[in-house]
Amino acid sequence: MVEVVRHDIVIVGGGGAGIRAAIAAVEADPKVTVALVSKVYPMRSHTVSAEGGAAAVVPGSDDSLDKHAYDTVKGSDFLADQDVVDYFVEQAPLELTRLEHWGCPWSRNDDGSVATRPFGGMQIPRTWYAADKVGFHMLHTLFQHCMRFDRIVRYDEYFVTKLLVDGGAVKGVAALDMREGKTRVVLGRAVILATGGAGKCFPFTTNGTIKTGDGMALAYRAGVGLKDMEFVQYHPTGLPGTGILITEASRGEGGYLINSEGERFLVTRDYGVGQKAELGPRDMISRAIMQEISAGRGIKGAYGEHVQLDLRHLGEAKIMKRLPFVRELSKTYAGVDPVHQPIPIRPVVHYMMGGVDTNVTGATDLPGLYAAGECASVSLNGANRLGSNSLTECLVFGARAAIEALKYARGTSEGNETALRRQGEEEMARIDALRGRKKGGERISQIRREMNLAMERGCGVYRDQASMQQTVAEVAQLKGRYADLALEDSSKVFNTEILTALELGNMLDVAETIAVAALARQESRGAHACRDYPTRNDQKFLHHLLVFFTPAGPRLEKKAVTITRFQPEERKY
Amino acid sequence: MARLADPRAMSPSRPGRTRTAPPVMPPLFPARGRYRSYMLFGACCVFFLLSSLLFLRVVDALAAGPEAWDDLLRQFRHPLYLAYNVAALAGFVFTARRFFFQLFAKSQPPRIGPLPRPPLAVLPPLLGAAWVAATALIFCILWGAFP
Amino acid sequence: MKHLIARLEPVIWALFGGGFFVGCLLMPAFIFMLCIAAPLGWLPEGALSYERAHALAANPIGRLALFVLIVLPFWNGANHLRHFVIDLRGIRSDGVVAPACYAAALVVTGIAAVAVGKL
Amino acid sequence: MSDRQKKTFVITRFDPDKDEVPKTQTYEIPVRPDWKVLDALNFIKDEVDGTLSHRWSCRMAVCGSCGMMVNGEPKLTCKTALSDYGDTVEVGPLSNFPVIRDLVVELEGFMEKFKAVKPWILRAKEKAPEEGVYRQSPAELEAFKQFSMCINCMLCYAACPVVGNEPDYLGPAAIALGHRYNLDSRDEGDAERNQVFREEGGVYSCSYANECSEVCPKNVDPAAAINQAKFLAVVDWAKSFVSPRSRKK
Ligand SMILES: Cc1cc2nc3c(=O)[nH]c(=O)nc-3n(C[C@H](O)[C@H](O)[C@H](O)COP(=O)(O)OP(=O)(O)OC[C@H]3O[C@@H](n4cnc5c(N)ncnc54)[C@H](O)[C@@H]3O)c2cc1C
Ligand code: SF4
Ligand code: F3S
Ligand code: FES
Repeated sequence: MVEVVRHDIVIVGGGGAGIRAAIAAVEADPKVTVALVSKVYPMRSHTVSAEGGAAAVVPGSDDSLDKHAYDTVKGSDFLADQDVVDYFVEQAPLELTRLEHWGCPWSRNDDGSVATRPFGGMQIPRTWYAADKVGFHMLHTLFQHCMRFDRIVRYDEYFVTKLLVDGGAVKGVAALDMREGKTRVVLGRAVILATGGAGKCFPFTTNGTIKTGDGMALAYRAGVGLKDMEFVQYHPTGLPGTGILITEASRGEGGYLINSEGERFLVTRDYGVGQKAELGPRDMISRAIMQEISAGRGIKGAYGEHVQLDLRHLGEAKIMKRLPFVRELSKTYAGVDPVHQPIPIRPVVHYMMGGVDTNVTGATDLPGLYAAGECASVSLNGANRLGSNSLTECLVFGARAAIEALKYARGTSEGNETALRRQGEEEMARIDALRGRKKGGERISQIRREMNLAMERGCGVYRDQASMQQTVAEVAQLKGRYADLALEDSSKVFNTEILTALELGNMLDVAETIAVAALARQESRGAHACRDYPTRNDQKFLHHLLVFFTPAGPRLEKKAVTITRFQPEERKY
Repeated sequence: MARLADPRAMSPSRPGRTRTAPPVMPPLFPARGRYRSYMLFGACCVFFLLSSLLFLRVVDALAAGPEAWDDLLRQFRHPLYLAYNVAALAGFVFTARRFFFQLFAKSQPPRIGPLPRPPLAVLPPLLGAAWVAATALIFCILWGAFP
Repeated sequence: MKHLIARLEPVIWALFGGGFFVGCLLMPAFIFMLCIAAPLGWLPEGALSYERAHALAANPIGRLALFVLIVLPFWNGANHLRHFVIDLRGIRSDGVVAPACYAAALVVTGIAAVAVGKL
Repeated sequence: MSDRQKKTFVITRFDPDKDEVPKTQTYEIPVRPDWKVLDALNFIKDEVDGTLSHRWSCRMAVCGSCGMMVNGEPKLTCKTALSDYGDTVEVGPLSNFPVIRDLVVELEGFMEKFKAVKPWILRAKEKAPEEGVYRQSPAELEAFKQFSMCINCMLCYAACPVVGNEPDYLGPAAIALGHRYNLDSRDEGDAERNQVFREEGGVYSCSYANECSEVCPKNVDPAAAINQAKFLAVVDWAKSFVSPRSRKK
């Protein structure tokens, strides 16, 4: 028998988006209880690793909502839905202010107001920061604040494996309780997915090991479309090897990118970033670096070729004040002290613009299912996200999704418990059958490694039709091999092997949607740079792509982009 | 295997849902590594207790008159007393070192009411100077040079 | 009793901290001069003759100094001993050790007050 | 593989369903010179023995999941270079914690202590977001900034002798966090938190071993926080006689 618990709203994911949603729900209604289900203790969520900052117009400055909206739309290569962008820029200042009231230690100007720094693709410094540990401070502030609400009931180290659907609407989730190794059913009248990104589909990524696209796979399997999956953001400055991020703030604070000849190539050569140089958007700078390397101006290292990020001219005092974490990371993971040496960097997978298709309210097409944060694609980021928009996105749309979910929950039934329980039992049986299953098959790591390589080959910074085709085929074949994976660990308590196996299954689903969508987009837009179609094609591709699950394989569908104020124009800086 | 810690250490108020292995103390505790100097520091409390009692005797002797006083000084000449006092002196100096130079400065809050704290870096030298001054003063007084 | 001690913890800690201060700052010099140098005859003739010593001690500042020099280090020692025992034996013994330590410190405080008063 | 060197790992294993008490298991694996301890554990898990359980996520020393005992010292395994150790490396679960499985320890006890210090802004009257941010000078920020850097990695708990001997003790990270809010110019809850600090197992249980600060990977210096808190709790206590229920500002 599975154990069943019941709450009003179930939130899957305890990162920035999930916790913000939980707080919004209990604040909006003095009676609701919220289940906050997370596969790690919330303060371990990967929001913790965000370094650079969160964007919002500072009220009373010479910035304006319009400028922020325009930057975001232009950054997205005109694939953002502009109604979403308008709502976002309007709510952003309120959300960051709220966080300030909750204790977030934002860095300050001398007069006591919050300080901002410039960020790539933004005309005006509007990125709020707390030194270079913004995500860390935001997540801990949110988590600590959420502790004051007893109606937020946490289910820590519960791995959600299935959305439970009854009568065409989502009524809860089945989750594997890691501690006991038992599947449990958490019921609610609405479910919000906030499970973060899927960078771990790729070999070199800034993402932590928990970012395996679980929420995307959950929704996909439940029949919801995944949108804009082909747009994978490469961050220009990751450490070679580990992929650890050196924040964009290091360029915002004045760092230079240099090649093997010590040349500031973003200034001396034309890569379309114009005057902005190092402060150009990420997609363009990543491509510039790849071109420098192809032109033979890269530096050889133990983990392939790279270029360098030079902070030496900033001086020790400024580095220690504004970028202490960058210094710590460089020393520990690259063995260089940026005060005295340039840091080796290369583009690494960073962020998924795509995700579970939602509208501006965070609702998906499946009644009762909402999504927010990186796992959702509310269409704020389009084809390329501007750095520092996504932390704010987690807050704005986390809160919005919670309010909408609450509204929806008030008007819907609790679902048929017997039927839901039966689904939970089936899920339990499926998972128990996996445990310790020795089939003479392959190791998890083998399949994961091959998936990683296939994704890098076909869905890298530059893509071409032939290799994308190959990647699609390879991933499909890996899914077949996954079906008889070998598992060694038959124990129940804290069996992390079964977790890795389930995560790999999710990643394979997500990887497939990425590759399929990328192959279909025969143009170059934002983060999707296709060698065979090097220009943007608004005639044929000014629309989103949705990928749906069918037993026969992924099915694609178009979805219109909402364009209101800003008409597409050439994207030049 | 290190020794066991209190079985309730870091346990939740309601026991976890699965059986756990009991907590163990940090492996080097109490006798090795930095713990040794911490435990020595702790053991120095004996000197605080005994020397305090010794000074009580001093006061008592002073109150009782010249014979008692001379008697006390004579007793102090006993090797056991001398040995204790030398050890105590070492203990106090050891304690003072740890307290003044490692522990004291950083335990001062950034402000107490309206008073901001002086820069942390100046506190240990300040304490050192105070120690020298106090010691010199006491030396002078008991040497007979002053007042 | 446990409860009472818990409530008094701030005072005890203040005395403990004061004990460190006084102990570290003054004790070494006093021990050296009074307990080592004087008995070994290293001090000049008459420096610690009964008359001079008594005169020094009985003056108000002297009395205060001696009182503080006895009482604060004892509180320090008492509290530190309690924690030292916890470190060695765990909290199990604290129900006995803590009251014993602090009772002793109270007694010493009382005796010291009387003794200093009699000077 | 030529740049790889062999190292032996002695790892504590415990499966509550099979083992009465924890035991150790030895693995000899090839390591790369730039690997951290965590990389070796992941290699063992991926390629040698899938039954090994440990927590990790960010591999960049910020999520706080991967704290373990490495050769008897609490360490963040993702930050600890293998090159700092000889041919044999011992890895075990954090001391002072009950062990759930292999290298995974019980965190629920900590979560209770964490909540007990009320780690959120307490104010008599809260401001609406539309009214804008609170002013806070860089100096006011500096006053608590260091104590807000804690990643809850639990290394300090594993090192502190009092934690192992006095189960009610709130412990270094929790107190540092409470103190962080007490020092925040936006907060008015210090009287409430000082109450908690003065209770049994509060700040006065700390005997200033300073081990917490020695092992903290983020230079939070919890020992400083606790001992500052002791001082302020005395001041607060004294004030409560002058004006009962006096609140800050
Ligand atoms: C290194 C790095 C630096 C970044 N820097 C910035 C920046 O400076 N500015 C900016 O705006 N953005 C930045 N980003 C992006 C931003 O941090 C993320 O987009 C954002 O934090 C995502 O938050 P989230 O709440 O959606 O997901 P996460 O924080 O990733 O949280 C996901 C949660 O879901 C839970 N979960 C996942 N799967 C399951 C499951 N199956 N069952 C149960 N629970 C599950 C996890 O436990 C976790 O709690 C950065 C990202 C990275 C990786
Ligand atoms: S205070 Fe330091 S050691 Fe303790 S949990 Fe926080 S970061 Fe870790
Ligand atoms: S190690 Fe423990 S005793 Fe206090 S100073 Fe740190 S908490
Ligand atoms: S893995 Fe996140 S701190 Fe080590």
